[in-house]
Amino acid sequence: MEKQIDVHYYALFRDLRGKDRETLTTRAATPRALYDELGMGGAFRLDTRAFRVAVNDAFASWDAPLRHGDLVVFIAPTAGG
Amino acid sequence: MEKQIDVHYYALFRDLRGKDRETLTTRAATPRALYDELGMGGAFRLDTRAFRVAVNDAFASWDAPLRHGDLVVFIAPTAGG
Amino acid sequence: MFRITDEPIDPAACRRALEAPAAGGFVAFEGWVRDHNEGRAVVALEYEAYATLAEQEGERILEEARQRFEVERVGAVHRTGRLAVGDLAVWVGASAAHRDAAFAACRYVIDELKRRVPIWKREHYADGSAAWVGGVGHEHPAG
Amino acid sequence: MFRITDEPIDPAACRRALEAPAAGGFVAFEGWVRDHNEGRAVVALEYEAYATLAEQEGERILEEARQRFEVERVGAVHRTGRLAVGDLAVWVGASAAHRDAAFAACRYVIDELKRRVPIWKREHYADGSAAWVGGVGHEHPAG
Repeated sequence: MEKQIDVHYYALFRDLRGKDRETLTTRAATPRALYDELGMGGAFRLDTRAFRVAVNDAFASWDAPLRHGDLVVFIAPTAGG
Repeated sequence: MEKQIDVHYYALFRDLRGKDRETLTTRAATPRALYDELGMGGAFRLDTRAFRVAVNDAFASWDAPLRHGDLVVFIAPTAGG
Repeated sequence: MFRITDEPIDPAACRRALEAPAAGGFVAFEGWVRDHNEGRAVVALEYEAYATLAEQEGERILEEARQRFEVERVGAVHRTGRLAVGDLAVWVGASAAHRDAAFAACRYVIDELKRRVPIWKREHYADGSAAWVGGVGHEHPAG
Repeated sequence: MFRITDEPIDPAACRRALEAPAAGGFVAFEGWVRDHNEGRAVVALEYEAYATLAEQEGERILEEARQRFEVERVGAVHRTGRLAVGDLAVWVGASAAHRDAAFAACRYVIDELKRRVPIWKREHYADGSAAWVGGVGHEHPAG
């Protein structure tokens, strides 16, 4: 089913995507499907051991169901400190 | 041989001896002998695993030879920090 | 308390917040911007945080430290934005009755923070180039 | 540098002395006077040092830390005299390229300092009594 998903980009993903945020109209059922749909798989094929994803400001499974209006953030390996 | 030894007292030993320092005329050949001679063995029998001794501002053996004019300091278990 | 800030961190103020009459030991870790990394000269670092989630995850880590170790107080602050060599990027502190717990809690918080909290850094090199630090880099895609 | 002082310790000044462009991690330990020990309420501590030997032995410990760990700088200051609850009795710090070395060096210095440096403390209790802390006590002779 088609729905709207907000995606916010940080750091590496912002550079790759060339923007901070966007609202996508998509049929992707999960963050994994959304990631693939964005076509970032070329340079950054999804590595679920290294990358994480947040849905609505909480860590989520790559296979969690996406709902209309969700906010998704892809999280590259962190390097705080 | 009789000689003069300066002894400085800190902390527990100052309390036991009732003074900061004194110059003793003694025949004690080593810090161990001097310690025994001072008669502190009653309350504080020498425990060479716990107590240390310094001669002329450096840690020394309890059996090092004492010379005229040496400065001796008995060191109770420390508790800095 | 865990805080993300784009203002300079004041370590003296952070430390005061952890004082407690029952605390006999206090350990602080500070991450400073250093002038090199993996053999390259670094002139600046740029930190970016997904602030909402970073603060939540940071608070979770502090709460874990309180549960695991006999501490009085723990706290951490992470800076964002562009920092020069020598600048303070992160401050972590723990106070406890005894030093074992203070050391262990401080170490736990900085290790988990680096591993789990969504903060990224880009290194700016002396030759003018820059790269995000982590498992993958913009200049050398893992793809 | 290792220092014995009867003036209040300034942790900010101690920290500044360990700054180095190659340092990415800094760890500090502080010993604070706490309000209890072994179940007794403590109102003050009195520290006394055999200063000449304490400074020598302290310097020796710092030098050992520099040899054993990949540190940039290490330093320590110990206060003497009468201190109230919450006062800073000892400060130890280490800066290093990486945090492992900074943690290890800081821990090494405080552990060795407590074990080897000729400094003693007397606890003053809420009931007006006092005792030297250590293997033996004035009030309960080991003899």
